[in-house]
Amino acid sequence: MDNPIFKLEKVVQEKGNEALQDFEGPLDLILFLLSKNKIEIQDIPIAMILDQYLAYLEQRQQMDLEVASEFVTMAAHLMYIKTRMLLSIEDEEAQSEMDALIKSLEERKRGEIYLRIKGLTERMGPMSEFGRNILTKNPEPMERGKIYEYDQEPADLVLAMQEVFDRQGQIQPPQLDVFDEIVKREPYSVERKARELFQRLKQGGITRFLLLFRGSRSRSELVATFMAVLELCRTRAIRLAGSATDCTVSCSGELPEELKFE
Amino acid sequence: MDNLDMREIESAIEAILFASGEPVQIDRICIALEMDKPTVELVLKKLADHYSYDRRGVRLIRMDESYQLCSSPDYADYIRKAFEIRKPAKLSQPALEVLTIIAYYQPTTRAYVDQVRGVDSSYTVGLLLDRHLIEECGRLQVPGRPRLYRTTKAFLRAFHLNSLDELPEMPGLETDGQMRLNEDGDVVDIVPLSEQAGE
Amino acid sequence: MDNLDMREIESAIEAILFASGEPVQIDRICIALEMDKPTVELVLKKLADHYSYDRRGVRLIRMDESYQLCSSPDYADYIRKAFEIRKPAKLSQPALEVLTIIAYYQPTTRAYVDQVRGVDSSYTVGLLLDRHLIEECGRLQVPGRPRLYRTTKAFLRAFHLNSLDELPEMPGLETDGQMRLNEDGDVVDIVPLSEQAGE
Repeated sequence: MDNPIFKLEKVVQEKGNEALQDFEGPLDLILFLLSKNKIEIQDIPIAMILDQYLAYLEQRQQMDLEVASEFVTMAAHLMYIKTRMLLSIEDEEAQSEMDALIKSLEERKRGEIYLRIKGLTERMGPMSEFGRNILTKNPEPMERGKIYEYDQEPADLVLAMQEVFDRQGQIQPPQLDVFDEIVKREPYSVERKARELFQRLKQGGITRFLLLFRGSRSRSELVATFMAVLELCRTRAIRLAGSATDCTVSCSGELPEELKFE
Repeated sequence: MDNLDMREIESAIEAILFASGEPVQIDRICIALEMDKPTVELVLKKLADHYSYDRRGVRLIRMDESYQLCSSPDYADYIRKAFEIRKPAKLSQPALEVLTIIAYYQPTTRAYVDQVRGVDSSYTVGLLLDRHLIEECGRLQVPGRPRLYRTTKAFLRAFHLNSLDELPEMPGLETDGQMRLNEDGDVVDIVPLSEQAGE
Repeated sequence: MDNLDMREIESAIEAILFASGEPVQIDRICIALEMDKPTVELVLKKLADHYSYDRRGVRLIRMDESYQLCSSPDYADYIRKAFEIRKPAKLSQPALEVLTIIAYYQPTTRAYVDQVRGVDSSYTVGLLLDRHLIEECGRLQVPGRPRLYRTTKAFLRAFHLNSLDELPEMPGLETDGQMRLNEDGDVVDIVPLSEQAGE
């Protein structure tokens, strides 16, 4: 099938409010119908396109048959393909007719694109003058890329936590008692214990080292007491005397303004 | 770093752009000045206006999200004379054609360019790659895995475009019937460039 | 090239100096503009005054018979900051996990993170500290006095959050059932995160 190129202004001139359309050949009309229906060339639905094609030809008020013959031929051809396809899906002849039609349409389209591109280069050419008349400069010497910036989605946090839970085979976060050793309620902070001990020594004077631990209710309180004694000794607020088995503690100075446990 | 007044912000941005020489992403400026993008964009606009309104020796150009200082085209002849350099060659008609096809249909393959032009474009594609006007951007997922090409920041700069949206409108494109390749290399309808830019 | 007025001469010299980036001998400028040295020197002086008087982002420096534009030292800190930033990157899976645990349980210790993850996290915690995504915020008042960690402003920025209030809700983690520690290491009810962020 050839690509007829006829100027068919008269044939397909539209009247009314629709924009003037003219088609140089039947293939242009088919391409127009395809694009109007947003259909890819490969998926050409012959029945629908044929209907629209005929409807389009009918719309024309003045049909100059001589000039329109190519369009009418195409209509007949479309009808032929449609009929063959309706008769049998596996009709090879109809299929090859379709392929030929598709190929012609694609060539036609490429040709159109090339024409458009050529038209565009006439506008692009002068635009490129700008680039020929500017210069950029080299960067000043400087260190680059020492600070890291990250770009994450908030949802990444949820996914990461899910991953952790999944790995542990549990959906719930770990039970509280797992962390007892680390974050257990601590009634006596070292600092508080130190203040308490110092107060006690200031009032009661000398006492036995071991007595300091009497009444402790938890292992952590014992540890807090021991650490408080060490810290108070270091700051010379209290004094240890005697032997390993019989050790006494006495107040020997003032409580430091700030107790440091770093 | 203290708080800056408007003029100081402008100068700080000028300093950053000058020191870089190369295109600077606006995000960098935002982070460096700890300011939000709309504010920085406003100051950049002011700076660009100052350069062109006062006909300074430099110009501020935008390429998508990046900004760069360049010498003003008004004084190109004096610069060339001072450094005894020649005006860069004009793009040839084939080069312009290939570049235009890639600009409008990007990302696209050389095979597609060849199809549209009806001739082999490998030499011209190589030339445009050398001049950094186009660049590779992956491969098409079809047999042979042909390379995909797109235009570069240098392309936007050379054609004085702020973004691809500013390309001249293609005639007859109001219809959606533009031919494009999908992942299988089939011809499909065009994807609006604005959507592609968002990738 | 037409005759230039004073302001155009200044801009032309600015353009020449900009395009070079490097020191330019005054003779070159004289030749390019077809002007004598005293006049060019005068314009250079005016240009230098404009930059420093208006506290622009660039400065004009003179070395013997050469002149060069450079970025203003006033804005060196901003320039450095703008270019020391790397391109936005993605965090590794371990880093994400540690960061997530710290974000939701802050302030918390490394031992706690280790317990939740079931693996040692010391390297990752160090990495996150190095990248300023977490920071130390005191020590837990328990034996060993382990360090406490919390997330930073950089963390909020990286995850596009305005405040910790905007942390996504964590399925399987009842907000009220979250274990939190006060300064004495006591487990307390959740403190509204906004209050902490305001520190």
